[in-house]
Amino acid sequence: MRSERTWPITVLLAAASLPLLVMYAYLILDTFTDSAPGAVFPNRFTLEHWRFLTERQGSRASIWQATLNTFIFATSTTALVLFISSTAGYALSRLAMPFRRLFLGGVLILHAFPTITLIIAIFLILQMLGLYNTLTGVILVKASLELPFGIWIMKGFYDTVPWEIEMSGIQDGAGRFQVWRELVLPMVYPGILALGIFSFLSGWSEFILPQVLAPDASVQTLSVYMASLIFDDQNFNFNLFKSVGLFYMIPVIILYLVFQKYLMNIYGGGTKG
Amino acid sequence: MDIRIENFTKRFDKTTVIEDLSLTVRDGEMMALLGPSGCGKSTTLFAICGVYTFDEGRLFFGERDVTGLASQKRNVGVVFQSFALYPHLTVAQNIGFPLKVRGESRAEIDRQVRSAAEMVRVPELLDRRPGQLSGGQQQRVALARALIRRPDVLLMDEPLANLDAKLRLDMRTEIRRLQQETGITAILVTHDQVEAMSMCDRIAIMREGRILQIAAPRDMYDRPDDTFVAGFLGNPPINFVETQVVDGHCRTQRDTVRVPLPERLIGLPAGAKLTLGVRPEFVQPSHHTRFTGRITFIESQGREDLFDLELEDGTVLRSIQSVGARVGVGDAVEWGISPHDVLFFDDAGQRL
Amino acid sequence: MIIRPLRTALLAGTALVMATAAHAQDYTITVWAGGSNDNDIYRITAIEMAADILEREMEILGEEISITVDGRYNFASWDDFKQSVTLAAEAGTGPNIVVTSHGDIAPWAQAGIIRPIEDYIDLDSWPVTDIYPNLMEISSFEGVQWGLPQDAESRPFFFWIPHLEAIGYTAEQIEALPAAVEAGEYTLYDVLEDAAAIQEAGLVEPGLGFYPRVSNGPDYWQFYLSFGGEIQDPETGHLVLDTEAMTGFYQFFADAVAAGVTRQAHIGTPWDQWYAEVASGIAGLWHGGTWHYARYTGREGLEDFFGNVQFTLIPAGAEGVGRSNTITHPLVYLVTSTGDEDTAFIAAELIKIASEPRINSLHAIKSAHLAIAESQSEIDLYRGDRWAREATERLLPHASAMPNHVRFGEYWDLMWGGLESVWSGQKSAEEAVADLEVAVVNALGDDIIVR
Amino acid sequence: MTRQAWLGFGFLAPATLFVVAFFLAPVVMTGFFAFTNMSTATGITGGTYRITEGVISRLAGSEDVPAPLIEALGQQQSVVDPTGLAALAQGDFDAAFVAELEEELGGRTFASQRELEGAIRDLDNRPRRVRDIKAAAELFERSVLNVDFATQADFAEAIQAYAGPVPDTAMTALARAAYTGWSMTTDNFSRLFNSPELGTVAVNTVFYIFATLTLFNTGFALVLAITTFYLPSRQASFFRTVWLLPRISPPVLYVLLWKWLAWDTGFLNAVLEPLGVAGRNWMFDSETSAWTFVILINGFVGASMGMIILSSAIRAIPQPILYASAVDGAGRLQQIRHIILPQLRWPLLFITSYQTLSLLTSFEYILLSTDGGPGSTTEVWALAAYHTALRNYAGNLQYGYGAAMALVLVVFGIAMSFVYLRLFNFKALVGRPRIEQ
Repeated sequence: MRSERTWPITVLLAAASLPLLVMYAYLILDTFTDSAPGAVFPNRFTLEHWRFLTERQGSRASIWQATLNTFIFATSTTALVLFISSTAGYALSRLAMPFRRLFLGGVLILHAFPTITLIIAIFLILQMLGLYNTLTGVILVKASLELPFGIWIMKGFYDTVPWEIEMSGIQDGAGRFQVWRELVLPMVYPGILALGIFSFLSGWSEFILPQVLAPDASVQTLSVYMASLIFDDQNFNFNLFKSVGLFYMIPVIILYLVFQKYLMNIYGGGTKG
Repeated sequence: MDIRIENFTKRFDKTTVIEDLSLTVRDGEMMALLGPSGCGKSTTLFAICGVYTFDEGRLFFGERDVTGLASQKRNVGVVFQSFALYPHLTVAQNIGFPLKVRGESRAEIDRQVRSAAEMVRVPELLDRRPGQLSGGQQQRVALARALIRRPDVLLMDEPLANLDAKLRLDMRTEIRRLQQETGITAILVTHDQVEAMSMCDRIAIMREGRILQIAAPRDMYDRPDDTFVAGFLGNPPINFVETQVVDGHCRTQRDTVRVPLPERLIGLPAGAKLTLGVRPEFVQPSHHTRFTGRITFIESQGREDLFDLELEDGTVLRSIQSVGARVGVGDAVEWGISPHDVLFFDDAGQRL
Repeated sequence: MIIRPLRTALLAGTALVMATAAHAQDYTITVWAGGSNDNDIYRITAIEMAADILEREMEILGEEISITVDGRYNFASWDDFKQSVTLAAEAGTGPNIVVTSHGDIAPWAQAGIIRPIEDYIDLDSWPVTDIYPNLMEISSFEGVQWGLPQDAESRPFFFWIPHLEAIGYTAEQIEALPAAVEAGEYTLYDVLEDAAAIQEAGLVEPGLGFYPRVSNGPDYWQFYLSFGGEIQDPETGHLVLDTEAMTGFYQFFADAVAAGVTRQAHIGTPWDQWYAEVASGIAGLWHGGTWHYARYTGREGLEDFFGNVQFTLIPAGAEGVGRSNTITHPLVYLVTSTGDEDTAFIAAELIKIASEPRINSLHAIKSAHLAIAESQSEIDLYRGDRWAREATERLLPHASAMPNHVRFGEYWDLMWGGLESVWSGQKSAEEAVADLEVAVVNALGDDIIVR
Repeated sequence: MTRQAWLGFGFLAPATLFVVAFFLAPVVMTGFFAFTNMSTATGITGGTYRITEGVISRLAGSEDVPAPLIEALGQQQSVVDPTGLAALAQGDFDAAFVAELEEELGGRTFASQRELEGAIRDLDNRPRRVRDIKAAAELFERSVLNVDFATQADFAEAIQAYAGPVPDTAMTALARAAYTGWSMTTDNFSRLFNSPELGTVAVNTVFYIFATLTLFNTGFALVLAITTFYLPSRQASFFRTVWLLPRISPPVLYVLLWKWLAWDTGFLNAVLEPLGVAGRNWMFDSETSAWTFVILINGFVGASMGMIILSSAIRAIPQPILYASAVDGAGRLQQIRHIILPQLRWPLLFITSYQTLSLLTSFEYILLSTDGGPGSTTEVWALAAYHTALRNYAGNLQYGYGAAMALVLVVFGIAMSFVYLRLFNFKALVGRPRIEQ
């Protein structure tokens, strides 16, 4: 069946993928060369587009401040999502309790909710809590909006753990908490890893929330930093944008190369664990 | 320690799966809960170990009422069908887990794990992980883990179902050996009558949430209470022949088989319907009560041959005989039944 | 004069400051400037300079204060800037001083986001007394002086001289163009004609003959004025929709697209592309702002501006219709409600000092904006700049401003939406105005008069 | 309640807290805001009571408030009266100044505070700092024009103190006119349904979702899944990897790359110009080209999810079935038509409903690329709500009206979610927990 010739398919797919290949290839090329935007062939090697690493752009914070902010944002969000989803997911998957159906239905509905439309109200809540324009505030919001998805995914992973493992743990004298902590949790590590990578990437890329809820230079994330650079019509320089962009994407590329398998799983919508 | 279940009833939502079940397992006895899938045997086991709660009824371990007691406090060892070994722990950690939970010292855990491993004969596997073990080895580890904290009761849920045939034989004896060595009261849940008969002191046979009969294996085989029990036990299965009482005999409609009624049944009115149960080993060429038929099928089982014999009216009788009969498919034969060994069941399937 | 709700608290506060006057006081004044790029750095630097002066003045008075100015510009767009300021002000974490459009005064005053500057400075002192009265008027609302103008500008019409010459204009005609426009002799429909001629002559690509601003802006109200429109009723202060003028205005852009001199998808063209094109003769006629001069002659490298570009008022709509005009859209310095009274007094004082002619001229010349005060024309830096001089003379006397009205922004958005729908060909001018009428009445109710 | 129920509630507590605070509360508040006229001008947190020139002009001709009262309220007045002088003496002012002020200005009335300040400045012993002059002058302010009052009671009290007794109806009318905050209204919805622009936006939204969904999220995803299935595994994984790139790239960067491709000085022009195609900015050139790019940008991201789900669905088809069909002589196309496609019905349905919702509510990519332009040709509903409520050129953020637009999406989202519950087979998901104690 697979022995038929496949080159027409390869050609077809390569043609369809061409825009992507070109865009990402030149993303890397243009940061080290001085070619004008759109030049097909790069001219000379240069590192001048990387000067943003040491020079501040206008009144913006330094790139390192933005990088640190983004890192704090992404890791804190991930930590919160992982911690909360791994307990809540377990409760929904395994624990007999009143209103379980209600909770589960709620998670499912929120899972597919138009979150970004709530941003006005979210702003007001942050303001009441005094968390507007702080990283803490936008971390809490991002984590909360990711939670239904996270809980849903974790529930899926818990569902695949055999009941007998838990029954066995109980017969061995362990309490439910201990069973969860020592027996079940280790069995869903792949899920935690996948969700963790997903949350990290999602936090790392997030644009609108920090843009609206934490626009100040001192708390700016890389996405906001980069957007303000791009939209500044006085300094239109694709090579600079791409260099910042490539810098911004380094962690993404690393995670992507290392954890491709897990990503495929979770970007499929995580319908199953 | 004996186990006593009194009037146990279990419902899931509105479906009653176990109704008013009572059972006593004697101290040191190994009891089989035998029945087809869905009969409630596993539910009963889970209720005994505390995974399920009792909707009604009580459960005693010895004199102690454990009905409302949490699983963790019941001191029960359970071996699951899938063995339920913890995949991320080593064999030693698996076996030692119950002790670790109890907070025993590391040295003590070590010592006991070693001796338990020796008891189940896997001392060389302690550093492996479950994924690296064969089915039989996993089974042994699961047993060691169940037994290490010296439970009052050992429960086994289809422990052999996941093993291949050869291992199953080995483990049968192994489990029985361990049970007898430790003298622990044990319950074995199985759907396999051979396991139940070969391993257990007594069998409780279940169907649709009720216990039909409790008896020692031999008694149950020889004197099943009804057609279901008779049919469930024995391989090849028992032959059932529909008959009617006609002057001291019971016979099939076209009189292809005619068996004299034993004395205790002489009083039955003519025309009463009886089902005869004849085990294949009691259908032999030499037996007295003769009938004729044609061989339709022969299956050689090595030491024995299995024959299907079709009578004129289409009734098929199965016979198992030592190798040696010189007949072939299509041959007409006249064989016999041993009338003393025939079981009589009434209309409702109860043995008379 | 708006007084804080708790007068006594204010008094107590004053007393407290007096009692502790001997100690050094530290103030951090945050300044956010909207619509500002590196050219506009003096919007912030002026405050820094003022801080230096104020510190010295206070020292002489025997009070030691230290002021740190924390400036922020480089907002991605006006949209982003206003979002940030509004939300930050609601949260009480906004800047102390904002540099923004005067149009924001009305809604922000109602919302309590800003403090009236008249509560914090003496309006009867120099340099406030020296500022053009009309600019002072523009930075007030409902009789209250809310802020001080930061700069002035105006939005002229531009012509690429070589193209005009190529289609037969003589040097004299080009020289006389500003007067012809002012007198209403050269109209917007002449613009279309010349743009078409330039295209036909192959001087510019189709669609680049008339090359308007690429995004929403006050500029577009000029065309409404060109057709005789009025934005606010001087009597009642209500907004005004003059359907006839609005139709003329919409129809003009529809005609421009129909004539092929303006692209149907023009709106949204990136600014950097637009600047490069108009500053190099790739486009024919266009309109922009006085401050564009800095960009054309700076980044875009247009060396001989006056030899290549003629500028005029925005022409009248058509022969006998409307009037030539230009809109000035000054930015203003405003003190926000963020921070305590002390800080507000410092912030207001800084704004006042930054408005002094010398300091303001730095911004005016560096960014090609116009002066806010009469006396600036006597400062060498300003007087020596040909652009500032000519633009001031030719444009400012005819400049009007958009109204300060709480709901003007909503009207503006709807007007813009209507223009976009005509421009992109979704509606005819009449349909769009009819829809606009429904929409403004729907949204603004009694606040707008439809004529 | 059982111990495990307690454990369950404990385990759900953090999630519940977060979701309620930052998710459910915003939903409820959005619903509420939709019925207010909240905007930049009214502020979010509520307003104050203040008589201004604008209020006076709006009240003109009012039936409830008598004309003389309106006129009186419109006056500003500073009176150097004993009360003020007493307050001045109490304050931390120089005694000579206080004495001089009383002597020179005592009993005089000024038409504005500014005039009084001017008069004070002429005194010999006046304070040196502007701020202190203002503090002194303020003590004599006697009118209510432009004064802020935090509550209606304070407002009423001050009015009565200034203008004498005022009837209740007049006071109510005054308070309503003077209030600077927001109020409840259903106008947003009548505006919403009567707005011609939103009609266009709704059509845009439907077109955008339909086109992206059919062309990429399902259509091209299907092509990718099927073609990679037939490719040798190394090639297949290469293409899958490439197509996952758009999804994991930060949107800001990803859209930048498209801009680079489409810009007037971009790659596309560099390639096409030698072929005689006139250069242009492809992202803004025409309605068609703008839509093309909006759909491409979103579609390239969206295709990966479908690709992954459909690929695994195809791999789940038992090999023997495929072998059998090959033995039966089915060509690839027949195999796809008769064996693969029927198996993909449910995954396709899932992708369609899931992506409909995410396309409906996410606007990040459009915001970053065309921002709804050129003109408003690519403006979709969620983006319009964002523009209305939070981001527009004139800076008049209409929170109330924007919330009403958002509410439409929220309602639609909830309705769609119920469709999910069916698709996901909700009952199967809430399987009974098997440990009862």
